[in-house]
Amino acid sequence: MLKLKNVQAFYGNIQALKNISMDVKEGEIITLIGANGAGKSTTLMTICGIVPIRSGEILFEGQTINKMPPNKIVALGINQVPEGRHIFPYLTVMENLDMGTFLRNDKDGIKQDLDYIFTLFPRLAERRNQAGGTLSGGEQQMLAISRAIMTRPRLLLLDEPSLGLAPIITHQIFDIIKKINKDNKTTIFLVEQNANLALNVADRGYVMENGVITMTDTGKNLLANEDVKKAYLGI
Amino acid sequence: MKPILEVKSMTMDFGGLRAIDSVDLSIDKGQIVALIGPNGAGKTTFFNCITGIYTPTAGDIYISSNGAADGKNERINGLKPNVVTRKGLARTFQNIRLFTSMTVLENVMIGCHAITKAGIMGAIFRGASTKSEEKLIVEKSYLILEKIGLSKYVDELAVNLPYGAQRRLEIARALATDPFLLLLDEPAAGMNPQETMELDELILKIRNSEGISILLIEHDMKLVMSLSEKIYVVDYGKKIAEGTPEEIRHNPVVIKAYLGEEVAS
Amino acid sequence: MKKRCKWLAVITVSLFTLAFVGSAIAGDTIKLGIAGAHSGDLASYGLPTVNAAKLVVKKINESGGVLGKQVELLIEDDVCKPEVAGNTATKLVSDGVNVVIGHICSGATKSALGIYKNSNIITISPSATSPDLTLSGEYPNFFRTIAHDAVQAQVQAKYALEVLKVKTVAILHDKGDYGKGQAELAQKYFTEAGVKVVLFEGVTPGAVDYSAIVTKVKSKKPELVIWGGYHPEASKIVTLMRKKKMKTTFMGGDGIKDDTFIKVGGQFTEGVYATGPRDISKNALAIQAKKEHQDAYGSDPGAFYDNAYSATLAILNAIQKAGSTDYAAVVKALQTEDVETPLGKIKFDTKGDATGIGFSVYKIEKGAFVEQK
Amino acid sequence: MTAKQELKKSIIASVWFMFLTFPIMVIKVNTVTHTIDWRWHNMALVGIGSFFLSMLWRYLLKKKEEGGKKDKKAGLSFIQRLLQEKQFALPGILIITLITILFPHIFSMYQTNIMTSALIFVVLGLGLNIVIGLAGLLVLGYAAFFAVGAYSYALLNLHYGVGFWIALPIGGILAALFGILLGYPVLRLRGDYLAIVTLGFGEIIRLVLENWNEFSFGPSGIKNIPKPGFFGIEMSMQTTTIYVFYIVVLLVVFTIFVINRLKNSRIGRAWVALKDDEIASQAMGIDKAKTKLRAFALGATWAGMAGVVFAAKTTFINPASFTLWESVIILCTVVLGGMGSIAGVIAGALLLILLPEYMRDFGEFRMITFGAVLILMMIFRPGGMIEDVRKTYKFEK
Amino acid sequence: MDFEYFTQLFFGGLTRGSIYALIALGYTMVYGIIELINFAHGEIYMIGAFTGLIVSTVLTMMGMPTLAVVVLAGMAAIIYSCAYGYTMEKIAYKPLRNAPRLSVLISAIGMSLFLQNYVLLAQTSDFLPFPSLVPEFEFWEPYSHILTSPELMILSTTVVVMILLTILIKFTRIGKAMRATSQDKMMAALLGINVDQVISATFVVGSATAAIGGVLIASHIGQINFYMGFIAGIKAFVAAVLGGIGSIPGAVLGALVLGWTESFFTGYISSDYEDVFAFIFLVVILIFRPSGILGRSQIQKV
Repeated sequence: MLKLKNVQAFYGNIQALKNISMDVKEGEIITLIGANGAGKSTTLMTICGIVPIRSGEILFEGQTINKMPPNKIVALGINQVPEGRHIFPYLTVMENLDMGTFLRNDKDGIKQDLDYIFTLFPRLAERRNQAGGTLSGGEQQMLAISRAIMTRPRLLLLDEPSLGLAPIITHQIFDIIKKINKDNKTTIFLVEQNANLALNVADRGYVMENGVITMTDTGKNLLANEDVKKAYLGI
Repeated sequence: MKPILEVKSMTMDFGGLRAIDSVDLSIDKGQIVALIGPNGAGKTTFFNCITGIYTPTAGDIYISSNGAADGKNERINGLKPNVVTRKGLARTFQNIRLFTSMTVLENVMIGCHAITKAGIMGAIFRGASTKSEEKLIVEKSYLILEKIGLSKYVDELAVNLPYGAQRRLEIARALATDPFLLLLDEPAAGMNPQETMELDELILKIRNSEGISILLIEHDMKLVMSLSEKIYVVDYGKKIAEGTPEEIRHNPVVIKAYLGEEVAS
Repeated sequence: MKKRCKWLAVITVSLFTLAFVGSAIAGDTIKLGIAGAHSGDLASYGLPTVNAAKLVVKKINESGGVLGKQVELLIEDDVCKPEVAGNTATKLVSDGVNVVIGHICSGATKSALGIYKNSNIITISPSATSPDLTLSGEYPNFFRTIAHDAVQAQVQAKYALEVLKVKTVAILHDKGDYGKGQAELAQKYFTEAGVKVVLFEGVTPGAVDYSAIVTKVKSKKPELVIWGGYHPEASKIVTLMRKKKMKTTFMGGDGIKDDTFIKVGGQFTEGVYATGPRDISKNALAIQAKKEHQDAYGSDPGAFYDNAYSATLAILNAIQKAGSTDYAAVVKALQTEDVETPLGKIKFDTKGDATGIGFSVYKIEKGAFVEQK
Repeated sequence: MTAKQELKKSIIASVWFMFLTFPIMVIKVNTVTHTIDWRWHNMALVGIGSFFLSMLWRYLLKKKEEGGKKDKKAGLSFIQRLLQEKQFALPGILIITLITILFPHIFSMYQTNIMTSALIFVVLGLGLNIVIGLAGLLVLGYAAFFAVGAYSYALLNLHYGVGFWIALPIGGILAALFGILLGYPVLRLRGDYLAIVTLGFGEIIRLVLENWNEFSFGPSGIKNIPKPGFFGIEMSMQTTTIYVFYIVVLLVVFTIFVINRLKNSRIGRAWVALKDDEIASQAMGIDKAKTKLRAFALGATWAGMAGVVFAAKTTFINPASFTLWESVIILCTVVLGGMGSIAGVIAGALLLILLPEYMRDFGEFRMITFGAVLILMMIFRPGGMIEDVRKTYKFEK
Repeated sequence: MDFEYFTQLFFGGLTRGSIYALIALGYTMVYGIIELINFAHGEIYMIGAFTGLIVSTVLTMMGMPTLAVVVLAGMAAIIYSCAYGYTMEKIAYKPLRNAPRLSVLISAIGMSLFLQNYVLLAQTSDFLPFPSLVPEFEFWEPYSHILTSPELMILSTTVVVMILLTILIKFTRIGKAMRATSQDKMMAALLGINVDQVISATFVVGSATAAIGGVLIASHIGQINFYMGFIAGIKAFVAAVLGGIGSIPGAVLGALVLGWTESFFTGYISSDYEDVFAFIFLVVILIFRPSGILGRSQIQKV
């Protein structure tokens, strides 16, 4: 579904991605783990066209997307929940969700998705008229994911959904991620600091170090891998 | 012995919203205390009240810098942040707040601001006392960096440091103010297990070698459980539990509100 | 890196070259400096003088110049700012001007005059009307082809009292050097004459509209409004007054005695009084000067055009009569030799004010200034 | 991109600009003769001009983008390196000293005069640099402090016969007081709100000077302000000009000395820290109010002294010299030169004041060029001409 | 003083405030979206007025009926102002998207100077008479001593513009995109919004309101010159800050408050210190409400 071929990207003067090649298949959950600053977020930003690609190629369903502006990429069905959630602070929950439908016209579909979201996160339904900025961290994360669902993505990129969340909320969020994957056949690309959790839900995983992919395998195998255990699982 | 920090029924309102609801807390000299709770429970607000960024709506905050039984209690509600720092409370921030246009060394040198005093005239004429003070600042900052293990980055711009190192630099900077109590706001956030382990050691080292007490907010339960001697749990601005790590781990209220079954088990 | 170095070098070199270009041109010419606001918000008062000087000099040069020499113009902008005027003056002095036409604004003139005085350079302003430029006697090198404000204020007061027979007056000004000075003098003469000044206020030039001050004037019910300042604000105020159905008489100084005022204000300016130099529209030279401007620039001349035209004629005539550009000789010639100008036959008194520039009161009738006897 | 695409883009730009400038460049209505002057040649000029300029524009932008790839260290300009190399310091200072001493003797009085003006703006720029470049407080009414200095000298001299040398420190101190007066209420404001309040403050000062005749003589200003004396010796115009030039040079040297010292001191570091992050600075024990007020006061002091010198140099002042425009120009010198950088601000002030002067030969085109230069400089060198390089502290065991 | 006097000052201030509001809207919209004090915005207003004058004169000379002239000249002014606003953003601001804020500010100052002198050179430094495009309405006759027909026109146009703008922002697709972009540019892009287009659109809309203001005020006071945008621009900016920059209702409220302040101060005290008072008022408001009257208080997350 998504293919990265020898992608290189720079953040200012620093090379953030060095010859990255990845492969995401339809319907799976894959995860990218690695230390802070390894280039995980940059990978997502490069896919979405926010960080320009210097060389290499990104293909989505066979189509080259690396020269496209972000809005065109979104229109193809790729959506990202960025790190830090980026809720519109002065818009209400409903308005935030509404922003997710920017590129959509199907009224019925939107209604249907909205209902789906409110069954997933009843908390959001309760707070539908509250400004986004006043939600708690966990609620904001729910809202960010919901907003992304409203774009009806076929590929959903999630950047550090557990960051700064209480353990109990983190578990809830990960359950939901699995559910979204199952319910809608949404392909999920998960970038996570908490390698343990991520590898547990993921079909496959990539390990990244200093802008280079150092390892790739199924989630289970990576969990069992000695190097991964030492470096990322803290065992 | 007196507690070095004693918070008595502190309350903080924002408009109609009660962020902290009559919370008590106390820290003894040399103790490592953790403050945990779900997001939005009011933990950072609690820090902000203590360090003077907000003035609590009600309640009292007392400090007693040496912790001796006959030591003087000082009320610090409503003091400006810089004054609080001068009294010996230093902090780090949840979302790293380093001085981005400065080098690592300079960042720590700013930490020395509170303990030096050269003024405008001193700066212009640069007399003997100013000169020696400057020399002292550089030296002290360097030594702190060495201790924290950042001496190889001295001349780097702070923003160019790896993430974990930036977190440690914040601690180094806070240490430069000569605190007796260090408040750490999610020091392990964004760190990988390796870095977290090193942090664990660092915090213990600071406490053991300097006798600096530590109050920390953290989500990483492993770190919290291994480090702290006492844990406070807050939810919706209220204190819901207090006790040793063992007590907290098995407290049903805490499990329901915060930890979840998995972690507790 | 090398490129940057080169780039800097290019800038430096070109700066210095530019600096010397000006002074490099020398020759046996009579150098006439033209200084005034040629850019910025007051450019419309300075540029007509440049046009006037260009036209006069072109004509004179074509007919053989002065004392057999060609006249050369050195045109310098002072933006009507005192500190820039100082630099402008030094620049002109450095470039070796013989005489200067300018400056346009009184403030700028004050700061430049000291420099000219030190270098014995005669300065004729077509428009600086601050009384003490001549009356104080501090600047023997200063002359002007415009009457100073005190003369106007007296004429205004006299006319208002004797012809219009008003008993109450409101005085407005634009807070500027010229306008406020005029207004203060008017206040002085009107009060002396026993007319009640019911309002004395400044308005902000360039403001979006003036309805508040017009309302205020209306509430004070004066019989006459005296305006100290230039025509743009005056036409805004008078337009608003008429639109608000106020019929109060409006009178201004030479700052509004400008055809642009009528052009801009249109029908609303009917019946407005303005003091200004004696009517010269039938003066052959004035007609000719206006035609020259229309031919050369395709538009009507702007503010102080005739004064500048006359100043240029007067100074060139004085140099011709004096037989040299010697300071004392030219001063003497200015004070003794009559010269025909668009303003009429003029010469200068010992203080530097032009004699023969009579002042009249005009009324706008059918879109033209008509002199009132 | 292919040449064909480039061509197409340029043609589009050309057509667009012909359309854009059509009413203003081509049509000129004459309301006197009721005729319309159709200046079609202008349209042709715009068309051809924008065709080529758009090519150049895209080329330069592309180059700028590629330039960003280069390593930062190599990005240090020639001048920056020169300033850092110790062995160039002495000969450099000698050469500059020699040039300054000889300057008024080599060049004409006019050159000396405008150089004096430019140097006054150097002092102003350096003063504002404390406030903006070091402390990060965006002040848009700096000319007000300049006015305070100028009027203190003019009025003190007029009423009490106070001489230049006594007025110089007084002007500085009064301006500093005004700095604190302004600084106190606006401590809480930041960024653009601060900018607009200081803009308002600048306008208030100017308007008061304009309207309060009894105090400041209103718009007609104060004339015959004495030039600086030299032990009561009468001097010719020429000598005074040179004398004033040297005074300003000394003031500049003094300013550089002080600011350099301040920049690398405890206070200077506190300013930079405050600029980077106010909350973290306070957590480090920096007194926000006191530190900001110091920046305001010190910045204003230099404007005040520059004002005194300015009054003495022009001998005539009125409120027209202290408008928003002056504040903007001073701000431009700081940003164009390079915020925080002393050498940059000097270069910026010299360029901005001298360029329009030397561009007098371009006559009416100079202001439009000036505007264009500002835009181009910011696009192609946004950090200013000479970017600031902070001192690196070394620890010696 | 009597009630009629008060009413007149009230409406005078309201008219003046409406003009400020039309210009302030552009300031505040641009600021809201890219946090730039667009110093050249006043020049857009000036260019709108100039285009209106040129087009209306040409059309009148061609013998068009008055109504057609008014409509066409107004349209031309709006179209050209928008085109200038659009081009200005592309040249002077877009290449500086990631530059320090001050650099962009200086670029804006340069743009302002450039446009002023461009009109000065291409047209004239003189004041030009501007025809009264608004006729004296018969029906309004009994009240016209309090509020003249052109003033009435200004007020009603402003109201209409406000309503249209509110609809645009609240209910249209582009308005939705503007709201998103102003709060979080990156997130907006991630939701499929073309941020560059939205910024351009903001400049265009802001320019259109400025052009409407320019033509209205020019036909009201009857004259224009190349420098007219400067003071109006500064005042409108003050109004925008007063109301809370970035907030659209704030800009309108700030403009009206500023208009009234000036009007009443002139009416009851003195116009000598009119601007002094206006600025002091601004300072006082900002001291007590550091983000302006309707501004969002920027609570910094610690």
